[in-house]
Amino acid sequence: MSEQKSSVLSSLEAVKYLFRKPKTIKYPFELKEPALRYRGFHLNDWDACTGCGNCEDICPNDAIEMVEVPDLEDRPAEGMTNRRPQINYGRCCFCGLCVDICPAGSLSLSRDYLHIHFNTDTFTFVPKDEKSAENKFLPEEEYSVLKANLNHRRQDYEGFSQDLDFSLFEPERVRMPQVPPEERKLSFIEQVVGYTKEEASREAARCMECGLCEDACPAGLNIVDYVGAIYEDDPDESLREIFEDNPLPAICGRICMKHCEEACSLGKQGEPVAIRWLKRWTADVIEDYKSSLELSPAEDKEKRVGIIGAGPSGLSLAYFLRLKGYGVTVFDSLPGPGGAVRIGPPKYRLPLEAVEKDAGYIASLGVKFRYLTRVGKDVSFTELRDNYDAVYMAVGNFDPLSTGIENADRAHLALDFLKRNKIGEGIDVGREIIVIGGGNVAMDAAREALRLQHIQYSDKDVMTKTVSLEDWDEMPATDEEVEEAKEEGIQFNPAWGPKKIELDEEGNVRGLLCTKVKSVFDEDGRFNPSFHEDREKLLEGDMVIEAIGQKPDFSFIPEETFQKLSFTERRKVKVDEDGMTTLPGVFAGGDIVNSNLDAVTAIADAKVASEGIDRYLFPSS
Amino acid sequence: MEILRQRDTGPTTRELELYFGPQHLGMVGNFSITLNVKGDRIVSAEANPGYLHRGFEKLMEERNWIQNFPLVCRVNVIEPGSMEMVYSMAVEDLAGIEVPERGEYIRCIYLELSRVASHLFGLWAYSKMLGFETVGGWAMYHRDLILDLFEELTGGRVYNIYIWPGGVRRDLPEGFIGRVKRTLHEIGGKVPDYNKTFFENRVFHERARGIGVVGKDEAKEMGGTGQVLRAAGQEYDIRKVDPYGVYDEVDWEVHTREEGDAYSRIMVIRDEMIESVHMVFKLLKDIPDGPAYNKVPNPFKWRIPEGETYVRLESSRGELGLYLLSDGGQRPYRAHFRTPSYPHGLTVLEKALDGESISDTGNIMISLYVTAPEIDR
Amino acid sequence: MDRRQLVKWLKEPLKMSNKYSLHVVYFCTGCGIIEIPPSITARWDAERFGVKPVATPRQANLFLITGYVSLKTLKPIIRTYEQMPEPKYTVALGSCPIDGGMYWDSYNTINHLDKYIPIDGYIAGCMPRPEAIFTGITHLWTLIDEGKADGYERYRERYQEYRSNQERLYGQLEWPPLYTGRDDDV
Amino acid sequence: MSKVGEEITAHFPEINTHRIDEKRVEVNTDKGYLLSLLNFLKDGGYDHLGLISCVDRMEDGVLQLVYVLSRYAQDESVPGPDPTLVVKIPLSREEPTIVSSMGVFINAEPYERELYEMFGIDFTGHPRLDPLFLERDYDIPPLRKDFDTRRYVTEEFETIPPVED
Repeated sequence: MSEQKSSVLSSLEAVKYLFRKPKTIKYPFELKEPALRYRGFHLNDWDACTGCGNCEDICPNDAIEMVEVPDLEDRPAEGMTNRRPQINYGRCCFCGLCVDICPAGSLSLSRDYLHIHFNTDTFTFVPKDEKSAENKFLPEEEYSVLKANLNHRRQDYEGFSQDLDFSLFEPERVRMPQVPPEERKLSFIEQVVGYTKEEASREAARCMECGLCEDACPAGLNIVDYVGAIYEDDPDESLREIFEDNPLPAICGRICMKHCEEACSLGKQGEPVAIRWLKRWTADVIEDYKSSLELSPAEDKEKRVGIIGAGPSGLSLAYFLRLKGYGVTVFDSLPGPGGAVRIGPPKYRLPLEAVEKDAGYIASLGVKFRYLTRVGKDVSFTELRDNYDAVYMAVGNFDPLSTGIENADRAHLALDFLKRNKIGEGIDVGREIIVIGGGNVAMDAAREALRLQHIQYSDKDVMTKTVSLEDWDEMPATDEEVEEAKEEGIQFNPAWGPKKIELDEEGNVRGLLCTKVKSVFDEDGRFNPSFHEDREKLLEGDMVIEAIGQKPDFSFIPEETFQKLSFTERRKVKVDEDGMTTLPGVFAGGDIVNSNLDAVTAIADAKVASEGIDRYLFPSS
Repeated sequence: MEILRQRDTGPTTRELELYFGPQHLGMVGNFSITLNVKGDRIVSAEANPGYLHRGFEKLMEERNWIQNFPLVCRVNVIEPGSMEMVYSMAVEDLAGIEVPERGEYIRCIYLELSRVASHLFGLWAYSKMLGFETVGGWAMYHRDLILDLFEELTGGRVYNIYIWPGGVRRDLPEGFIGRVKRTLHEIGGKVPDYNKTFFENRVFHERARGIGVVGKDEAKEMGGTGQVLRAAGQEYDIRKVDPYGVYDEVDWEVHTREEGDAYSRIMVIRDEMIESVHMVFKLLKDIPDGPAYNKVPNPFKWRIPEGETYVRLESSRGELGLYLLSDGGQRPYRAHFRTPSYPHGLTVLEKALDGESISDTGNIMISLYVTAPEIDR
Repeated sequence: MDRRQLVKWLKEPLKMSNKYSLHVVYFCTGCGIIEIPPSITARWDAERFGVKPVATPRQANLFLITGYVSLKTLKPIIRTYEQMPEPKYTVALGSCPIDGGMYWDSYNTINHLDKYIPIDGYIAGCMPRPEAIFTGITHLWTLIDEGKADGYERYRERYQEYRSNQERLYGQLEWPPLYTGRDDDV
Repeated sequence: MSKVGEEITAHFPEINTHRIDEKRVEVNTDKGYLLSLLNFLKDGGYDHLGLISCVDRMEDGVLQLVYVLSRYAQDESVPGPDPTLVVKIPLSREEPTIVSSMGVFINAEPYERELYEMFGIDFTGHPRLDPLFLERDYDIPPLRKDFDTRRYVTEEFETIPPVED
């Protein structure tokens, strides 16, 4: 070992270094570039940043504060707020947890690290991306290290940034088990199987609790709380949270338009939390709402409210008002509850049992239902206004529109088709069906027709086609619906406009003549289709279903009363902030009021109206 | 030197209390010692820590499992890697998280590199204390080269925040293995110069031999670990005694000396550094492909089942342990670090200073590798 | 050295001497000290900037507060600062002296160092790299040139407030006030 | 059951031990047995006191002392790494006193001093139970669960006025 020989002279070995080039870095004349992953000051892409505030929550040092930027637009439906993180470099420890947790991937760290100042206030800073702050992020030639500070930084100098494989969130959702297309198209079996308890808990665990979804939800459900309760394995608590704002979890858990998932911050880079399926899990796993919720109506207020329409809006209003202690009676022309959701969504998407489950609970609170009672025929509207302290109109859009093309009378209307099939006497379908329309109702009609074809012609070749004015990217139906319809083998003919239903010699339908669409909307963005008149094609088929939209039917209102009812420019019933129409004591909600035309907005309308009716009938309290 | 050491200070000299540190040139780190001296001879010494007490264990109870990561590495600024590792090991043990094979390899490579960096820092402090500015400069330069590697790997020079439960925070960058090898070759190529200039230098021998002797039994009695124990002839290294990571998959040996003085402690450090460099080469050769990280649960919802654990590893200064307790919540219920400098700086140091000369105080303290922040926490 | 520098030397020899011979107190107050050894050794070489650690505060005119300040450390910091001869400058490294940094909620570290002693400059980072420390030094030069590095004067002027803040932490301090407030002191 | 656990139960029938996992054995006892147990373990090869810690179990009104012991030399009669012993002793939260174990392990000294300071535990027979780390006096020892560090900072430090604006 070396320690045996020791000498004072051996250290002279070091003398040779006198003649070598020094290793000193001549800073600031010679700069050493920080590593590519260097964790310096923050960068934030304002266009991508949602303002979800996860960075604020994860910061161990309380260094991040979300501040409102007035210049930015608050767009809750897209999950974008106008809040942006402000960093206090008197707290920041440059750990980068905020970068790893950022679901939008907007936050990153740059390789800049120089800020020296005698004023501590200058250490608080709202990071902004170099793209939009040119005076702050300078090109190489204008940058000087001696002037460097938070507002004098280098362009394109990104350091530590996110890597999805190493991020602190899970971008992929738990797969929802579904019946495969080949199997499901043969019957009306429910397509979505539903999560198991373990899957639901795993999916709920992905939620980052930022609450963007709650801002986006028209009904403002406490999504963070009910998803959190599922994670905590407490479905009862979850159901209680849902029932605060939404008494139809089994329905909404299946057919909600899930505005929340559009806004979910996890959806920016990955897949949003499956909020709708989680709600469905809660609704399905609890056999009896009543024992879990333990709700009962408040003391009787001795006021009675009549509701026209037992659809989502009417049912919800009945629930909200009944809990407040009102006597509620719901009138509907159908034989059971649900209105549009009773006849609209096919059974493979929304089984009737789910509708009955939600409505049954509401009925159990003491709400009276009068089915098969058409207002305007079995009972008059004026009578209703006289007998009840307030009236709520939630009649929905039930008057189907027709294309009005030649031989249009030979076509079936989608609503009638769906209704006859779901709650009526049934219908015989053709072997080659053409559905006109590109919306969700068209998809429902087409997919339902396909199932009927498979049932009625089990061993023969069948075909269902859709024709829509809109091209793929403009189609109003949700991507999910279109995708599933494609999987099941439905043929699409986008950007073709129907011109004429062709008949054969015997007067039977033999096809649909179509013209190629040039554009659907005019320059002002209004619906005004134009066609290539010279490009035509004949789609062969022996049955045509029209699914191009519906409008409301107000024939139940007497003429002189109807005159007093005001409408908006978009032909919607005009209501004030309490949900009241221009007729005193008459409130309205649902599809006749809002333009979202979906269940959750109808529930939101009902919530507004329930407060409004309360204020109308008891102005003092 | 010997004459000086044995000089009798005579019966007339009074006993004085002398405050040594925290602001003192002979003191490395924010630490102080109260010396009772008679002449220049230390009669008794009393360590006075706490200048860096930040209350880590309380702060950890206030932060959730992932938020504690940036915190724990700051317990010891000289070698943050082992702190990250011990916390990760404890959390993995409590939460039952598996680490992929590649993750374990990267961890060990990183830990061995930080051991070298830490030893080089110690060598700087020690050689500077003995007046070898040149060697100190080399050591600091070579440590900086390793910090460059860390910066490339983790994004931070000193506080790397790299080892996470479930693996490591990022995979190796492109071409990193080659650069590690190049840097280690550069440092390794200087070992003969280090030997000639410092380790074989008679001045070093004169100044370090017989100073601050801590015998084997004495060291064990006082809870000594690491170099303190190995320099006294006890082969005790957690990497062998209670293997973690992939230390049981590579071939390496524990280095010991017999004398237990400052000289042998520094020589053990030197041997370990060389061993670590060799180990990194072996690990780099065997590193498997595959994932380096198993995702931890969502930090906002992550609860660890009720339980407790005590994990330990060999940091560059000795046995580093962590007693971690979870009550099933989102935060640790209690965390207590068993840091190697704690017994070394508070018990062994006081004993080792007895009867030594004032001028050797810094010498003994650094040779015991006392690091103030990890005592105070 | 360019000609302007020469003129400056002739005009303001005192300022120039202060700024180019910053002697640092050797006191490792916090974890920022880990970047001081690289800075003062061969690779970065602080002596190119005239910066050099010295043994006692009596020889020093620059005090680097290297990171978090615990209660037990603040006392020697105040002692050390008061022992330094004027003109003296303080530069604080890292987040912690600004607003508490990592240890913002610790019962044993203080959050705002400027409540207890005056600070002439803060360097962002955790920890600041050697480059940042050097840039901090060059900024300090500018401040000295402009006469803005006047922390020690502020300390003298507002000593009563500083002292009362210090005593709110520690109770009665063991040492007498540095400035008694009599005219000949100020 | 581990070998060392069996030995303890054989010697002290009142003490129960159980194996947490292959690396750890838990020993539950009360303060009367401390010195005899530590002496017994030290003689039996568990000669390395790694740590003395304390857990404040406020709901139970208990301060739980934790002694972590391991071996310097491998026990050749048992294959594999030796388990670490975690000895737990409950103390009353109101009047926590226990005898100092410095007589058995010299390095218990700073640990006990720290626990005295951080939890307010009185170790009888300890020669210098004076503050180790802290500068200020805290009404509640800071590591006890009822000490709220965030409130303390807000009340004590944040109220100090800034000197300059």
